[in-house]
Amino acid sequence: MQNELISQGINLMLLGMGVVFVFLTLLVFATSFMSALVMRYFPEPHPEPPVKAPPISSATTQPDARLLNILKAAVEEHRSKHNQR
Amino acid sequence: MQNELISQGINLMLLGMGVVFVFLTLLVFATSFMSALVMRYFPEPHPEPPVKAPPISSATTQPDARLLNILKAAVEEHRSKHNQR
Amino acid sequence: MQNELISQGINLMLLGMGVVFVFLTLLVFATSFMSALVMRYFPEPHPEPPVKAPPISSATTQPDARLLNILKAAVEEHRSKHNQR
Amino acid sequence: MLASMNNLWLETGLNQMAFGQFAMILIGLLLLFLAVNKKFEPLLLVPIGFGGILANVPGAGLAYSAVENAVFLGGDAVRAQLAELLQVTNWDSAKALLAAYDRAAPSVQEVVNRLAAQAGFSNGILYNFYLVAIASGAAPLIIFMGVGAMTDFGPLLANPRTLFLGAAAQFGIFATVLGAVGLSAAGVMDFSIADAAAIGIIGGADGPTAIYVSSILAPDLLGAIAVAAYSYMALVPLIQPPIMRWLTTEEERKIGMVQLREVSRREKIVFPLVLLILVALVLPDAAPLLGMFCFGNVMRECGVVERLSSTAQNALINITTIFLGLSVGSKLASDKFLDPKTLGILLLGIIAFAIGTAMGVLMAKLMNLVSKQKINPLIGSAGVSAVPMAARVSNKMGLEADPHNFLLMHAMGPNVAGVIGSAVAAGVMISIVSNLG
Amino acid sequence: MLASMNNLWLETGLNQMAFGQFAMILIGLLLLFLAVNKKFEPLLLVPIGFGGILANVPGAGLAYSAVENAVFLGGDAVRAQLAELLQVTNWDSAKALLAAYDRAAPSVQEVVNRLAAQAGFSNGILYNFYLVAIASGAAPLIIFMGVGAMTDFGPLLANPRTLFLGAAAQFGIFATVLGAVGLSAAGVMDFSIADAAAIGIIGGADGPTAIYVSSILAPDLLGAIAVAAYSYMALVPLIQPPIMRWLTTEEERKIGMVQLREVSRREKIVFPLVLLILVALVLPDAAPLLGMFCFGNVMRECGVVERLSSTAQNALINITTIFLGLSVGSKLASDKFLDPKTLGILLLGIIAFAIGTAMGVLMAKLMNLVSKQKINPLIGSAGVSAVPMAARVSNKMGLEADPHNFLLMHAMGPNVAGVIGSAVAAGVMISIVSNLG
Amino acid sequence: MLASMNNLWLETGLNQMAFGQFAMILIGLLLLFLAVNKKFEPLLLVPIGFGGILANVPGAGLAYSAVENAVFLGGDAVRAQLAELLQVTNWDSAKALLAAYDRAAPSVQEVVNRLAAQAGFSNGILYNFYLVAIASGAAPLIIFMGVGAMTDFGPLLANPRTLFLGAAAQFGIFATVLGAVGLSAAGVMDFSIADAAAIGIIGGADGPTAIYVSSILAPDLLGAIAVAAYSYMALVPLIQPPIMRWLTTEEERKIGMVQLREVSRREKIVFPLVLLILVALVLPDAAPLLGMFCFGNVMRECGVVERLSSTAQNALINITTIFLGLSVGSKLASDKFLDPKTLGILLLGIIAFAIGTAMGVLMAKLMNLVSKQKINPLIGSAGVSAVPMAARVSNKMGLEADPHNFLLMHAMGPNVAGVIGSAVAAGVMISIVSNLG
Ligand code: NA
Ligand code: NA
Ligand code: NA
Repeated sequence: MQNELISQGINLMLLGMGVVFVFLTLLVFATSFMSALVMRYFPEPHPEPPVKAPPISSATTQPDARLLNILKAAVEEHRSKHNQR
Repeated sequence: MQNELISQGINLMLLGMGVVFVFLTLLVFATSFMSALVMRYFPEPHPEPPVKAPPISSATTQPDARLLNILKAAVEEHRSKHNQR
Repeated sequence: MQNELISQGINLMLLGMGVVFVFLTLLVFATSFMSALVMRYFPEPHPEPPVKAPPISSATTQPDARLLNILKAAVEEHRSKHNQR
Repeated sequence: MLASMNNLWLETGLNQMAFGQFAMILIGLLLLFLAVNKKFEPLLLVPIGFGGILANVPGAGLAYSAVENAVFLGGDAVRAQLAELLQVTNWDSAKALLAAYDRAAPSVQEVVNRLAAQAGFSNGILYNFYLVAIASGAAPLIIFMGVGAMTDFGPLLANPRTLFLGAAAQFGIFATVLGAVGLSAAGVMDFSIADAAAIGIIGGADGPTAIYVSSILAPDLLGAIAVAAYSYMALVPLIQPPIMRWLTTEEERKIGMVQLREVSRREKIVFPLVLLILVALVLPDAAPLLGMFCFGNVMRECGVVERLSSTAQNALINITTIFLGLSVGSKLASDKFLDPKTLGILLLGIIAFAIGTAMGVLMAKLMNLVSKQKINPLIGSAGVSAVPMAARVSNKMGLEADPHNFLLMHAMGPNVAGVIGSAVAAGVMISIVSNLG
Repeated sequence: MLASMNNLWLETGLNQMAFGQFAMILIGLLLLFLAVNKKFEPLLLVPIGFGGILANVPGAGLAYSAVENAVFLGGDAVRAQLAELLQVTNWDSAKALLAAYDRAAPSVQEVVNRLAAQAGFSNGILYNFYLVAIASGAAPLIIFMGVGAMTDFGPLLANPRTLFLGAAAQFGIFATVLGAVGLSAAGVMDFSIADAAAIGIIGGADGPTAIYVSSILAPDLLGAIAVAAYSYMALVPLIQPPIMRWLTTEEERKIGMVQLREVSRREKIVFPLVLLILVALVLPDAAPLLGMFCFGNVMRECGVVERLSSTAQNALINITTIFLGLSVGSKLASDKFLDPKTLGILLLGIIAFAIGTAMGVLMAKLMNLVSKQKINPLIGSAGVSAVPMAARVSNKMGLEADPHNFLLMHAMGPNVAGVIGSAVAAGVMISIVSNLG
Repeated sequence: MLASMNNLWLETGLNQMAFGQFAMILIGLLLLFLAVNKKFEPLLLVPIGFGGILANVPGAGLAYSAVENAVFLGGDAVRAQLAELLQVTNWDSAKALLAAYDRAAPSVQEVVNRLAAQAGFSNGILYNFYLVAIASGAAPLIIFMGVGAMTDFGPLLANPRTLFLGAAAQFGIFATVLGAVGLSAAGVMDFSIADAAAIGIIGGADGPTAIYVSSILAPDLLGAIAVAAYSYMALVPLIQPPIMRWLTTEEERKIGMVQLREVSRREKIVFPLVLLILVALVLPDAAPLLGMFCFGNVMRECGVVERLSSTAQNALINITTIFLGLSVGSKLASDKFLDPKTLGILLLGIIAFAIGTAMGVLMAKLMNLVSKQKINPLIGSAGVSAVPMAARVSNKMGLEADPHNFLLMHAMGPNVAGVIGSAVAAGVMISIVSNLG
């Protein structure tokens, strides 16, 4: 009985780690293949900037301009959240 | 059997469109009557403005004043949301 | 039967009010004891201000400074809400 | 085609509308009017009123179970089958059929349910909401959790003696219980002891507690009790001032109270735990209500689960309120509500409020007799709970007597103490009554 | 160890994947593509498409009940036991076992359920979602409440005659019913009258109504009907313009409409109550849908339950949409969807949209014949609902004909009238069909 | 009256409180202390700790079913009836009665349930929460959906090789399984293979996965397993650094990594679909967890269902967390938790974390042997998941070795790979163990 339990445990370990590695290996290949495919055949028209950076034109003269841009965005988001259907 | 199905379908169509028209016709009359009643006997004391327009007093001299008013409203709403019981 | 109902009602009243008073009296003592304990042995290192008051340094020269501080806090809270895990 | 038209006509509400349902729809509209135009606890009374209207749409059966719908709306064939299964001879009587169903063995009930389903009947949506929100006990407790997350125990901790005011005000509850059994004994009404206890809890001036208790002790009266509780809570600014004026002198109303000390965050975190442990030691039957209340308060004060606290105070309590209100409305069926008992409940409810208010004020005066740190007796009335309305009434009357006498924060102590007090009273009553039953 | 590996291999999807499941996964991906890249009603089609993929993961049984999972995935021993309990001889056939289970007495069903649980099978998570969200009727009604809380009846109240446009456009529903029974009578398809009614409702161009009706009348077709309804709603800008152009002259399209009067808040509060009472009097079977819709609208307009209205429009409708979508997706099982019926549904659905559009336009022209206050017939097409897409289409075509002809607000009237109209039609159909059955 | 007082006294917690419940309340307070003062995963440990206290309020029965409450709290008469129904002779033993109930036929169970209800016993509220949230499987999956909606796979997509680190770290899971069966074989503990698998999953360092797996494989151990998982996740900054330092040289810790390439939005949308399809093909038992995870991630990345994604990340996950935490707490009943097994679980859990950490680091070193693009082995430890704590630990140790060596984004790759890895491991274990059972 106890031997069976141990052998079940070993089974579970070998099989489990095996499946985890096989699965993640497959995923590595699938992901790399997918990325290659997307980058070659479906490149994004214009790679969007990481964060919506506010235009920092006259930032030096008006120190609050950037902040106000951020706030404007926050308020707009706030409103759009209340208007959306 | 198939004839019965077709006659059921025709039944459903005639009765259905009939009820839809009768119901919406009743609703037209009920709505018009209700509107007339409300407008005559329960007119609103002061018709509220469509949107809470911020006071645009010195809007030309301080271009950010309106924005700040909007922001103030947003912040207040934000606060009230956190305080309300 | 009706007498039993009345005696049940009286029972319920006496016992109920009794338990309410005993319980809340215990709570008065427990609370006072707890407060004394906390105030003596676990005083707060720096009693936090009741509301996050923005620094009001140059408030007179720049009338919008305080508002902007509040707004800054609101925007930051807004952002943190969207970033937190 | 003609048969179909006839069926459709038989199904229209006009044909089926009994007088009772018509009256209940009017009552539902009245509740909406009070909520919208008079600002009577609109967050609850709008859903309750609307649920009451929906529950009384004739022939829709939104508030009934599948079996009830089969009994009320089923044709002769369906009812005959049901009668046979339930071994009832006079299958004309819906009442007899439902009574037989209630008495039947589980296996028979299951077959009846299956028959109702096969005949195309299902639970009305309000009935489903009631099962999930109230019969399970979940909705009142979740709302209590949200209320806990909205409650600041600071004023109470700064002056724990105000807990006595919250205790005294609960006398309204128990005096009303006595009133209800008195009416029964006098033969005027027919309230059981469980009914009486559930009616008394109206005096607790706390909606979720009243719904929780009556869902356990007297589900049939739940609609009337909830409507009475919320209506009188909205009427607190009318009910309380005359009583407060009558029981206090001008001098007493002018008593100024010392500024409350600042309470540390640590005390605020530990207090709900102390309360919870006391409940665990002394009164386990109050554990569901006060446990969830303390849980909400811990989430509020501990400062590390802001997300959860904010959700408990907003999305979660709002969602629960919508379904709780509709579910309470589903109990405004005409055969339950249009009953002399409802009048008795409304009458007893307002007495409960009045007695609770009076006892709170009198307790404050009693405390002034034995203690040298004076309490303005106007804050005693806040002990009925009805947060924050009752505290505002105290404050308003204080300002009337002396324009510099701000009592709001002082009244918040007995106000939240009243919430604890009525939850304790609820626990006692559930415990005692279920042992009697 | 080898046995375990073999078991694991037998369990992999590759081994179990039937062609149908593979095809359904592709269809799920197609729906996701349409939702994400073509903006086809993404709020619904993303969850539906994803749910469809999950439902077809071979061997996972996410969309099946515990008993179905035991039948499909159980070993020989389990199936033999089930066959014995259900007195089925050919226990190889999953279909025969499930049919026998459906016919079995409640007590036998319970034992079978217990056996399935003991053998380690449980309800798939999508099946549980379906039970709670759709089988109970809750999710479509909660979404309808949220839509009510988002709907402004102002334009409709300013010009109530546009309700006729909303009525006319429902002809698409009933013509499609006739088409469906015609296909059946011709032997091309095999739709029952309940199936036909559920398919017709696609022409209502209203997602929650379509899901609600088909969950009652034709649960097996729910997946296809919901997909068709939402897809065609997304295609409204392609489907409607040619029909509108074909049925109107350039002059008609240029008709300018008078500025709508301002509607008071009181009218807006009272209107949903008027609608509700009319439903209660005339058509109780429409009470669930229109009742919840009116409830949402009362919360929106009454101004005293802003918290609840906001939650109904945001957190609550979003949460419900997620689970509704996944639940609809759970009905995209290959054996249900990959059926000639689905082709019939898709075909009939687009016909329903076309007829509804045409009838709306024609009704506007008819009204112009008898009334002196002219209506631009382009707003008639908005009567199919598909809020707000159809109204935008009317506006766009109005601007094409005359750059100063803004029809958007005028088209919002028939647009929301179409929502009411199709809910009424749903009520009629449920009422008639359940009396036939 | 005296009888009532006596009853009330018999009902007080003081009279009923067994030592175990007292100890569990202290443990609940300890969890709250750790959560609030030490910031130990407060979002989960506050509700779990509080739920644990509520579950152990003596005489309240919040965590028990109606039948359990009847057995534990019922008077002699009730217990005698139960014993007769269940054909148990020694009805003094609550354990014997409940064991007999579990063995009984469904029809007998139903009668027992009915009897309990008639005697006034009902499901405790925490028991109801457990049924809905965990027994149905819903809450961990909904949380996983929310986590998916919060996860950015960008760093992983920029460097897919880090998936190997996430794979290696799962060795902690399986080594612990072996440890658990070893303890059993040695006679120290008494864990079944299912228990061992559930304990091992602690090493996955992922709360919802651990709760999901143990609710299926070892519901009795769920409380201890969840507490261990969340506690050790909070202790990651203490557990991991010594192991990482021991297994790496100063030079290795200084290895700089190349800036990650930017990943397009399209890749991010397609990746969860690729993952889902791989799951469908290879490992259907991981479909519930990874399916919901991918669904959340698709909602996040697709950009057209911002509403749903935001709700999944906020209101929905917060609501679910509250009820999941309370439900886990309901499993902290003294008779389950105060068991030597809990010590074993706590011991094995920390070993699992340590082994997982070590294997992640060693795998990184192995990859450096065979590949010319070097990896800093400090990011290997992030493969255990514990998002984002483990990645922050990697970053901090990188900065200690070289103040310009920012590893955070590099460590996010193995970090989210660990989430996938442990969900895969969970699927494998559920699949294998249910085939053994
Ligand atoms: Na109270
Ligand atoms: Na429509
Ligand atoms: Na992991």
